[in-house]
Amino acid sequence: MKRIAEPALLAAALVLPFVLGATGNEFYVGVATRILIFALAATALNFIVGYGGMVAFGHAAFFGLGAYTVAILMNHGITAAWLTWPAAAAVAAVASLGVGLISLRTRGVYFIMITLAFAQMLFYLVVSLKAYGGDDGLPLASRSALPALDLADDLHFYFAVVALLAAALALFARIDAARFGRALAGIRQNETRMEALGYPVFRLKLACFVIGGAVAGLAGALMANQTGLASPNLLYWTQSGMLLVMVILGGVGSRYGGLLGALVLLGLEEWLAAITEHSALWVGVALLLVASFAPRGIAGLLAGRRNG
Amino acid sequence: MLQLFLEQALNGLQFGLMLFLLAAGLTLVFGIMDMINLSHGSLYMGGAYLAAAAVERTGSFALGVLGAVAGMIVVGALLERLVLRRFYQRDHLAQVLATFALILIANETVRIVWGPQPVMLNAPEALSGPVEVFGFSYPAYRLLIIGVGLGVAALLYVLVAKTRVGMWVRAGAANREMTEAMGVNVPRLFTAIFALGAALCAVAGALLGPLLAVQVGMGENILILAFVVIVIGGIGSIRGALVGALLVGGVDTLGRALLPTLLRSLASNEVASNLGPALASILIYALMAAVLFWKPQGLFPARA
Amino acid sequence: MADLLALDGLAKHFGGIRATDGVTLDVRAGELHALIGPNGAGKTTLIHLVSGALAADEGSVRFDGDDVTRLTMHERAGRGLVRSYQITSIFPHLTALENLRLAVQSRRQDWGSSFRFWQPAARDAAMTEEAAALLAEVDLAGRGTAQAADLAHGEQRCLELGMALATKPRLLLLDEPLAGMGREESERMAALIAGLKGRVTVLLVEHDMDIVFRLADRISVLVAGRIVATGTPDAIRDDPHVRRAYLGDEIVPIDRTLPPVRAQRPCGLPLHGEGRRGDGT
Amino acid sequence: MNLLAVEDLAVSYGESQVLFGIDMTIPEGEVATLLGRNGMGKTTTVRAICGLGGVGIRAGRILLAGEEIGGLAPDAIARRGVALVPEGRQVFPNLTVREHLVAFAANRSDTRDPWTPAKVFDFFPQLKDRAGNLGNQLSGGEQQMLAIGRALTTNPRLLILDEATEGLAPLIREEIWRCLAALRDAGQTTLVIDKYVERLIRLADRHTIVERGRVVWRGSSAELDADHGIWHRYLGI
Repeated sequence: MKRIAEPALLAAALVLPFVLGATGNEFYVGVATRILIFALAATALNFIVGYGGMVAFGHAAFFGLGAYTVAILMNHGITAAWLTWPAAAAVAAVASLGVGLISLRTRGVYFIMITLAFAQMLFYLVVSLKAYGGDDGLPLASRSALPALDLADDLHFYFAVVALLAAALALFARIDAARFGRALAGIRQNETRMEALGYPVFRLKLACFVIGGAVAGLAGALMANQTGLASPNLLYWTQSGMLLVMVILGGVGSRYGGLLGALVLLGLEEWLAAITEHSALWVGVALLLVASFAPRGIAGLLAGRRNG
Repeated sequence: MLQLFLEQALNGLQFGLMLFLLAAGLTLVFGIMDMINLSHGSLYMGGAYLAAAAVERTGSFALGVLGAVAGMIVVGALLERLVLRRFYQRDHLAQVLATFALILIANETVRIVWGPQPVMLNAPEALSGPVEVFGFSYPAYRLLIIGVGLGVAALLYVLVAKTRVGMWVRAGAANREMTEAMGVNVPRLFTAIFALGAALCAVAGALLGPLLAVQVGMGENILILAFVVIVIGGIGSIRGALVGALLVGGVDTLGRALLPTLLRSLASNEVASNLGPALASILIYALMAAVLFWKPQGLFPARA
Repeated sequence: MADLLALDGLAKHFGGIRATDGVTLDVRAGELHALIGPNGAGKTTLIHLVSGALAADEGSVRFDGDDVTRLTMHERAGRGLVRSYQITSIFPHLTALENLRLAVQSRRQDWGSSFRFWQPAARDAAMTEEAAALLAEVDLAGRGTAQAADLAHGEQRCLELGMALATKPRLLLLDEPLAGMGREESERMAALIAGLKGRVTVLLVEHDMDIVFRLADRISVLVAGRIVATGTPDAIRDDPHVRRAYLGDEIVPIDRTLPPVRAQRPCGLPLHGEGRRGDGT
Repeated sequence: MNLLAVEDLAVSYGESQVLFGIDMTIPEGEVATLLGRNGMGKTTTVRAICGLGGVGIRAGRILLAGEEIGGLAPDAIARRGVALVPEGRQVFPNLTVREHLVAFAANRSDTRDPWTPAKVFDFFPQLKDRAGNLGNQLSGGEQQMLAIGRALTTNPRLLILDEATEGLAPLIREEIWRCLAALRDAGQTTLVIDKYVERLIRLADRHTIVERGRVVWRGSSAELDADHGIWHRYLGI
C-alpha cells in the first residue's frame, strides 16, 4: 500500500500543474506552491512536536527569520539561491539553538509559553528594523536565482518547492529510523527512563529543535520568494498558531501530518472562500469537529479506516 | 519628568488592572481545569461588542457595561457546558486546536453581526474631561477604570481568599479528585468559574472599548499579554495574576513612555525612535523568559 | 573487597519531613546488597538520591572512588550506576526488542553516540543481536515483536530488568523488582537476579523477605531515614535491635511461631493499579 | 441495620479487571477493616465506594443505608455522608489548616452534636497551634490528623481511612490509633485499611481479607486473632 502511495503522491504533485494549465487554472499553481511551502514549515514543526514531543508555540519565528534572511541578502545584492536558502536555514538554526538552550529547561505549558515569548521578541525585533521595512516588511526585487531552474517562472518554482518538500519528508523518515530518531521515540514515550539509561536527553531534544527550526527557515526562504515579500506577520504568534493547528489537524507525529494539515486547512480556506463570504466560520466549525472527533487528526482517520 | 513618570505609572496601573481582569479568569480555567483556552480573548471582544450595542440601545454607559456582563455570563456558561467541557481531559494540543477554532468562529460571527468595520463605544459624557490628581490633570475616565479595576480586584480577593467557594476553587486547583471526594460538585464549580471569567472579560472589554478600538481581532492581541501575565504569576494563582498583571502593565507602559527618552540620551534620535517601541514591546517577553528561567513555575506556583 | 558505592551522611528533606536522615552505607564490588525497611522508611528516596533523580541536601555519594554527588542521572548512568524502576518504566509503544535495542544503543562507549541521523538503527546488526540475546536472557525470547504495552505485568518487569542490564551496569539499583508479581513470577525473577550474582554488583530494594534473605550477601535495614544495621542475612535475622526497630511497633509482642523478621513483615507487594506513588514521601 | 453493603462488586481499572465480586457489610456504628497484601484490591474497593475516577464498576451494587451509590459522582457520594482519609493524606498544599476545616464543613449525618472546626481543634490540639499554616508546611503526622479532621467536619455517616498510619513514626501512629478508638466509642461507623493487624484486631469489630480482587476470608476480631494461619496465608505475616 505505502509502496505505491508515495510514488503516486509524488507523481500527482508533478502532474498537477500541467493539469491546471490544461484546464485554464494556472492561477492555482501559485496556490498549490503556497500550500506546499506551509506543508514544509508544518512538517518541520511536526518533527519537533510529534517526533520530539515538544509542543513549541513559536515556530513562525524561524519561518519568518528564513524569509528575512533571503530578503535582506537580496537587498544587499546576493540573489543566488544556493547561498541564500542555506543561509536562511542556518540563521533559523542558530536562532532555534539559542531559543532551545533556554526554553528546554522548562516543561509542558511553560515550554509552550516561553517559546511563544521568544517568537514574539523576534517579531518585535524585526518590526524595529526600519532599514529593512519595519512594519511594512521587506520586498524582494526578484526571485532567488538558480543555475538550472528559472525560479521566476511559477512552474519552475513550484517544482523546486515540490523537490524540497519531498527531500524534507524523506529526510525526516530517514532520521526517524536512525539511531537519533529511535532515541527521540524513547524520549517522547518516557523521558525519565532515557535519562536513566544514560542518554543525553537535553542535547538530543535540542538537536531535534534545531533541525525543525532550520527546515522552517528554509520554508521561510521559499515563502519570501513566493510572495515577493518578507513580512513581519510571518513571525506573529497567530502564524505559529496556524502552523500548530496544521500539525494537529494533519496528525501529530504522523509522517505526513504536516502535509495533510496544510493541504486540508489551506485547501478548505481556498474552497470555502470561493463559495461563501464567511469562510472562516466554516473553517472554525470544521476544526472544532476534528478536535472533537478525530483525536489523531486526519492521518489518524485515514489509518483508522484502513485498519478497520 | 516626574509628572510624566507619575502619569505613565497611573496609565500602567490602569492597563495592568484591565489585564488582571482578563488574566484572572484565564489563570483559574488554566490552573484548575488544566485547559489552554485561546478563545479567552474572544470573550473580551464579545464583551466590548455587547457593551457597544447595549450603550447604543439604552444610551447609558453603566447599563451598557452591565448588559455586556450579563450577556457574557450566559455566553461563557453555554460555551463551557456545550463545548469546552469535552476538552478538559484531552491533551493540550487538542485544546489548542479546538479553542483556535473558536477564535475563528467568534471573529466571523462578530463580522456577520456587526460588520467588518470597528464600532464606536464612547466614554460617558460626564467623564470625558480631565481631573486634577497629584497636581496634574489626568483623564477622568481612566481614573474610573482604575477605580473599577481596584474594586473588582478587591472583590475577587475576598471571593477567593475568604469565602468557602474560594477555598473550593483553590482546593480544586491543587487536587481536583480530593476536592470532589470532599463533596464539591466540581463540574458545576467549573461552569461557574468560567462564567465568572467571561464576566471579567466583559468588564475589561467594555471599559477598554472607548480607549482601544472595538474591532474584530482585538482579542488576539491582548490574549497573549494575558497569557504572559499568568505564566509570570504562576498558573492557577489569583495573587500571581494580580502581581503579574501589574508588572506587565507597568513595564509595558513605562517602557513605551520612557525607553525612547532614555535611548535618546544614549544614542541618536533616529535610532532611539526606531528601537524604542520595539524594545518596549520586547521588554515584557524578556521579563517572562527571565522569570521562567529562574522560576520555571512562575512567581507564585499554585501546585506545590 | 573494595567499596564500589559509598554513601556518607546522605540526607534529603521534603518540607518538614526528613525522608533520608544521614544515611551512611557501603556496597562492596561484586556483592548483592539488599536494602530493607518498612513502608515509608525512605527506601525509594534513597534510591533516587543514589541514582541522581533527586539532589541530596547533605552528604556525599562516591562511586568507584569518585564523588558523583553533583552529577546528573545520565552522567551517573554513563559511569555504570544504573537503576531499574519500581513502577515499570518502559517504552510502551515500542516492541520488546526495540526497548532493549534502545537500551543497548545507550552505550556510547561501545557504539558511538546517538547523534546519527541517516543509517537505520535496525540495520545495526551487532546491536540487534545483543538485544535479542538479552531478550532470551530475561526469558522473553519469542516476545520480541510484541508491543511492550501488550506484555503481561511479569513480562514487563523482566523487560525492565533486561533494559537495565543492557547498559552493562557496574552497579545495578533494583527498586522492588518483584513488586506486584505472583508467586511463580516472583520465583522466575528471583532466579534471574540470582543469575546476576558475581557478574554485576546489585543494590536491591525489596519487600519480599523470603527472597531477600535467600539472595542477599549482605542486608542493610533502613528505618525512619537511617540505617540501623548492616550485616549478613543471619546476623540481621538474629539482631534484636533490628527486629524492634524494623517493626517500629514496640508494643506488639513478637511471639509468633514463624521466623521473626518474616513474622512481622508489613504486608508487601504493591501491585500495579493500586496507585502507589512510592513509599513515604 | 447495615450502613454500608457492598454486593458482588466487580471493578475494572482501565482495561484490566481488578475486583471480581467483593462482598462486605458494615453495620451502623461498627468499625470494619479491609486486609490483604498491597495490590490485592483494597484501595480499588475504597475508590469504587467513593466513586473516584479511573474505576469502572462492571457488576454488583454498593448500598449506603439501603440506597444505591455505585456509579454516582464522587461529590454526590460524599454529600450522602461518605468521607475519605486517602492514602498519602492528600491535604491541600495551598489551604491553611483552618481553611481545610471550614471549607467542607457540613452535617451530613444529621447528628445533634456535630463536629465543628473548634471541636476538631480540641480533638487534635496539635493542629490548633498550626491553624494558620498551609497544608504543605505540616509534618506527616499533622497532615494525617488534618486529613482526619477535614473528613470529620463533614460529619460523615461512614468514615473511610486508607492506610491510616502508613509512613508515620511509632508515637504518631499510637496517637492515630487512640483517636480512632475514641471515634469508635463515639459511635462513628468506620472502614479502616492498615497493615498493623494486631492494632486493627483491638480496634475493629469485623474484618474482610481480599486477595487478587476476591474476598478470601471474613470474620470477627476474635476469629482473626485465634487463627494465625490466616495471617500467614493471606497477609504474609
